[in-house]
Amino acid sequence: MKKLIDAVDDVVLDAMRGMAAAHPSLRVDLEQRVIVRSDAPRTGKVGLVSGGGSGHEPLHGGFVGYGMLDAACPGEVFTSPVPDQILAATTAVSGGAGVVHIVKNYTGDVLNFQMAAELAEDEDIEVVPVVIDDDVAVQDSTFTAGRRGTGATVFAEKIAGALAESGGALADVAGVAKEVNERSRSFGVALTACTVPAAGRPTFELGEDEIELGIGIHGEPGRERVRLRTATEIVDAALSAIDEDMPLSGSEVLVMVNGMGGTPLMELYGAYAAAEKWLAGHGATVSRRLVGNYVTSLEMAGCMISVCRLTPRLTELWDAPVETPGLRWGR
Amino acid sequence: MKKLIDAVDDVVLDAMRGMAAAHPSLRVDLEQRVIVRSDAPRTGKVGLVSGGGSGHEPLHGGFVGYGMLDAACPGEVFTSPVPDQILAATTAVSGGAGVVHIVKNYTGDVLNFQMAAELAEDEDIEVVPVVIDDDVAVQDSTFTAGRRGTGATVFAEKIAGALAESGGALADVAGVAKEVNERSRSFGVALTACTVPAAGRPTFELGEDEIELGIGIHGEPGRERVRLRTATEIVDAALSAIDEDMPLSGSEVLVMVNGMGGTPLMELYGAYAAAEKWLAGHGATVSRRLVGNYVTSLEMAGCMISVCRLTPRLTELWDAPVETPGLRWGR
Amino acid sequence: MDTYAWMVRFAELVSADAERLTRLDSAIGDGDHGSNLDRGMRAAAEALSADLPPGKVLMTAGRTLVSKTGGASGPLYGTALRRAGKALGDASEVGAAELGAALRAALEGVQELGKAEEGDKTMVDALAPAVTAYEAAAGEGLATAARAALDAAEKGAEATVPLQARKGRASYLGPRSVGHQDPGAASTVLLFRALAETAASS
Amino acid sequence: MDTYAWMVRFAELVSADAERLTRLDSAIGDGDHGSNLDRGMRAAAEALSADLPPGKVLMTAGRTLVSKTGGASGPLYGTALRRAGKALGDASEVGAAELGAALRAALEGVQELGKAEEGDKTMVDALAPAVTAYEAAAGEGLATAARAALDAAEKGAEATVPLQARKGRASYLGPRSVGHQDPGAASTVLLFRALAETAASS
Ligand SMILES: Nc1ncnc2c1ncn2[C@@H]1O[C@H](COP(=O)(O)OP(=O)(O)O)[C@@H](O)[C@H]1O
Ligand SMILES: Nc1ncnc2c1ncn2[C@@H]1O[C@H](COP(=O)(O)OP(=O)(O)O)[C@@H](O)[C@H]1O
Ligand SMILES: [Mg+2]
Ligand SMILES: [Mg+2]
Ligand SMILES: [Mg+2]
Ligand SMILES: [Mg+2]
Repeated sequence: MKKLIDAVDDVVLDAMRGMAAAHPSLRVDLEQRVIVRSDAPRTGKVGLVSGGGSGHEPLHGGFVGYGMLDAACPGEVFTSPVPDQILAATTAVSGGAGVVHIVKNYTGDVLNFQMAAELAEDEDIEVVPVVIDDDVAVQDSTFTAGRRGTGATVFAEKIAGALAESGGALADVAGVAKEVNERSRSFGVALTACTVPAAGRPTFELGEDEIELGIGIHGEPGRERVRLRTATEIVDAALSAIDEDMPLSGSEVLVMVNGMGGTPLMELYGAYAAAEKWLAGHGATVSRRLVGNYVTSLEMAGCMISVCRLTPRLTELWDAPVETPGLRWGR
Repeated sequence: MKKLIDAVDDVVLDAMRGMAAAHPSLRVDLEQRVIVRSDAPRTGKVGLVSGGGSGHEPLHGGFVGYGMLDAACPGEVFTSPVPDQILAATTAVSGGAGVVHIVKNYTGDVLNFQMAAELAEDEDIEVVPVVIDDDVAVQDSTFTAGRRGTGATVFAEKIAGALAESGGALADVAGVAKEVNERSRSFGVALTACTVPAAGRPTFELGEDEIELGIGIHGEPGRERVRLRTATEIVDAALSAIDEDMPLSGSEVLVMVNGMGGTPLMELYGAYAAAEKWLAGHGATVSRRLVGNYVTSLEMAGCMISVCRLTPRLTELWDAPVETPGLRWGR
Repeated sequence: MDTYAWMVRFAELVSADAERLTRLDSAIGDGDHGSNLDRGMRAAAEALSADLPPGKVLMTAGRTLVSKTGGASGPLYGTALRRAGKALGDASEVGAAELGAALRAALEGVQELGKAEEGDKTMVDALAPAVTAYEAAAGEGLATAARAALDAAEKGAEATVPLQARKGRASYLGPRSVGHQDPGAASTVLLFRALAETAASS
Repeated sequence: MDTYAWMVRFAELVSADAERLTRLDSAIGDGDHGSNLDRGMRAAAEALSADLPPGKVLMTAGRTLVSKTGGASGPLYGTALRRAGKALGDASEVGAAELGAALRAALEGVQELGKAEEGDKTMVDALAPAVTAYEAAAGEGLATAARAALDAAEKGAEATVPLQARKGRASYLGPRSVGHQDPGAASTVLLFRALAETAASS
């Protein structure tokens, strides 16, 4: 295993130290393991908290700031944060108007956020959790854990963050996050695996001409292993899966072609060109887009495509100013 | 070779197609292979043009926009652009006040930009080239090609772009770019090699416990192959080399911990923490910083550290608003 | 029953087997189960002291697991041990019957929180048969019952191999989760191995 | 001398050897010399036609190389061929002496632009001895002189192996550039192989 790290056990803390040094506008608490906006808590503002395993940077810590998250709590690599952390973040951003938790749908995340919400309620903080489950690669059923939360998390954090920033009420902020989740779908593809520092070896082995279709964001294998194919074919597989689940024809959409961490930006732009072409050919209009590394799986090569069917209100909230280390415009 | 591409020969053009689709605010000319600000040419504004091989994204195309470059010309992967391209970019942004070429010091880049400048002068456009050569890993001598241009290119493009945006004259814009270059140094380290699509195999082979010190940005091997070491030791090697060449003690500095493309952001933040600690311990004050992938070598793992000794004027120009796909603040 | 010795031994076994647990989790999960539980149980072992009452030991271990582990296993194991500790109450001595009730409470806690049934390919597939086997043998004394529980946990964990996961991260793999042992079931075997060893030596 | 046949043959040889040239460039450069020159010479061959005057053929090839190749080799090879073409002027026939002057002009163009001396581990190390050998044998006719030039180019290219690069990308490697053949010198051998073959068959 070759990593730019000091000690396997310190990677998360060292990264937080770097975040603290690089972004004086954030309050990084190494003890509690939370990253908080320096102006939090703001009286009367609904707090927006997210968190999850580390290794997905810039998600979530890189999305803390004006117009997006109020706090993030990074767990160990690919491991959900613990309730204490989530509670600390919740308390730190509580301005009396309640706090929304954006939770990606993984058993660990859901259980830890649930425990934290109970603890927060003991301190009279009203918490509304919003669970993101946008990954169409997972066959959903009432007997399973359901779909994973992946790329749409960025959409939900940005859009709910904008509403919270503009004074939205607790139910509305949670509501718009849910609406984004319901209108969004994602599908990911891996060209290589990645190595969790503590594990020391890749989570799976892929041959020189094999790729994994339908991966999540935790370095886990996907639904299907297939032969290496072209970017256009990969994009077609992803968008077809999304379109089958949520027909896109006739919609105005926000599209993200997200790098998993190890794929050059040049290739992501090539994939984006293929995606825009596919969407135009299937009757959808792309009106907003993101191309780059936003929700990563350490150094995994590959990409994830996320699509959100916009409404005029969602577009307006997407366009609202945001100023975070990972996403910035309009200010 | 596993890449998210269609055909090896089309990677640059496909990426440009994606840039065009993703950034409506840019004018992307696939025929001439140039990426131009949509408001160019602006009468009376000094034009700022850069370019070089592709595979370094977001450099340079991602730095076209308000407050930075007016145009970029991407060559084939790791291959400098041709004079026709550079001429087209120069003509497209010429507003009568002259054009500055930011050229990274590689024989190919220097020769092609030189030829383009001659052609531009035939069309009565005054061109001043500024050659960036910040890489301390290369032993300089008058008998050699000199040092490579690497990370400081971002600094020069941002700062000269700010001056050009605010109405600076040709000599001043070129002058401040030269000043930035003189006050900047870089040193890069590779944990893995990268694969040029047309070559189909990595440019060098590294063992599981080997790294290359003193690399450039073209996937070439470095000055020295050593055993894998910790992030703190790698940062120490880089900053010591920089400090030896340009003493940092007592300076206010701008620091970039730049990912080569395949290293997770989490690790870059860890390295940044080590860098800030090193600098504080050696009497330098970090007043501005960038952490992320800005000058990449395809999917190479590793990082490059760049340091610029700031002056109040350079700091002011660095802070000036910029709005490009790759760098954005203050607007 | 010395619950302190049980927890310390469990921490040791997890530590020794962390790599194997992580490897199991790499195959159908995200490759962190060993390091998760190891981190949690190290912290728990440190937080414990031999002079705590038996129930308090389990409750403290459980609370520490919740606070330090993360992932799915943190809340699940944490809840299991907290519920078990709660069931033991303030008693200073724990016999075979009391421990049986505590184990049953642990199982209920896990199922309440995680909603997994037997056959979903989770730790419940080791925990549930272990608790049942323990209860059936409880009349023969603690050591025998613990031994029976371990055997059942082992069989239960082994039986997860051909199953398709319906809960937890492995469920995302659908049919590809078949053919691998569930890591949480494997670590549950260690919980009962620690119990059997502790019971045998006391 | 049929400069059209020469250029077409050069393009063929580069195409056939592109992978080797790129591999040489991977060792001490950036792994693109073969694809660069192949891209440039394909375009040049397409831009040419057999009915152009010999000087015009080389000038067109040179201009196309400059426009299509990029990298260091584009301007350098491009300038070499343009200068050679210019030296031939409008002549419709090219003899051994005229070609000698053209080759000399090519070398001067490369050195003017690239500032490399012999021994710097560049294409000049193949080009310079080739031109000198050609001139020395020019009295014996085109075929013989071209053959001598090829031999000298091959020796020159071979002799770059032990050198430390002082120009171009390989110079960044310092002492690590020793022990590898310069890719530009290797492609220069192909230029003279094409010349020798063309001269021999006419
Ligand atoms: N809903 C659930 N009920 C019971 N056990 C579960 C459930 N979900 C997951 N598990 C157990 O948790 C184990 C994984 O733990 P761990 O790897 O530490 O957490 P994570 O899945 O968050 O990475 C699984 O092997 C399984 O036994
Ligand atoms: N200054 C120079 N003078 C002469 N030849 C040079 C010079 N610099 C580089 N070269 C030649 O160019 C070759 C490399 O060409 P190529 O790989 O196509 O371009 P680049 O170095 O830009 O990638 C070298 O092998 C060398 O022979
Ligand atoms: Mg996990
Ligand atoms: Mg090159
Ligand atoms: Mg796991
Ligand atoms: Mg080259």
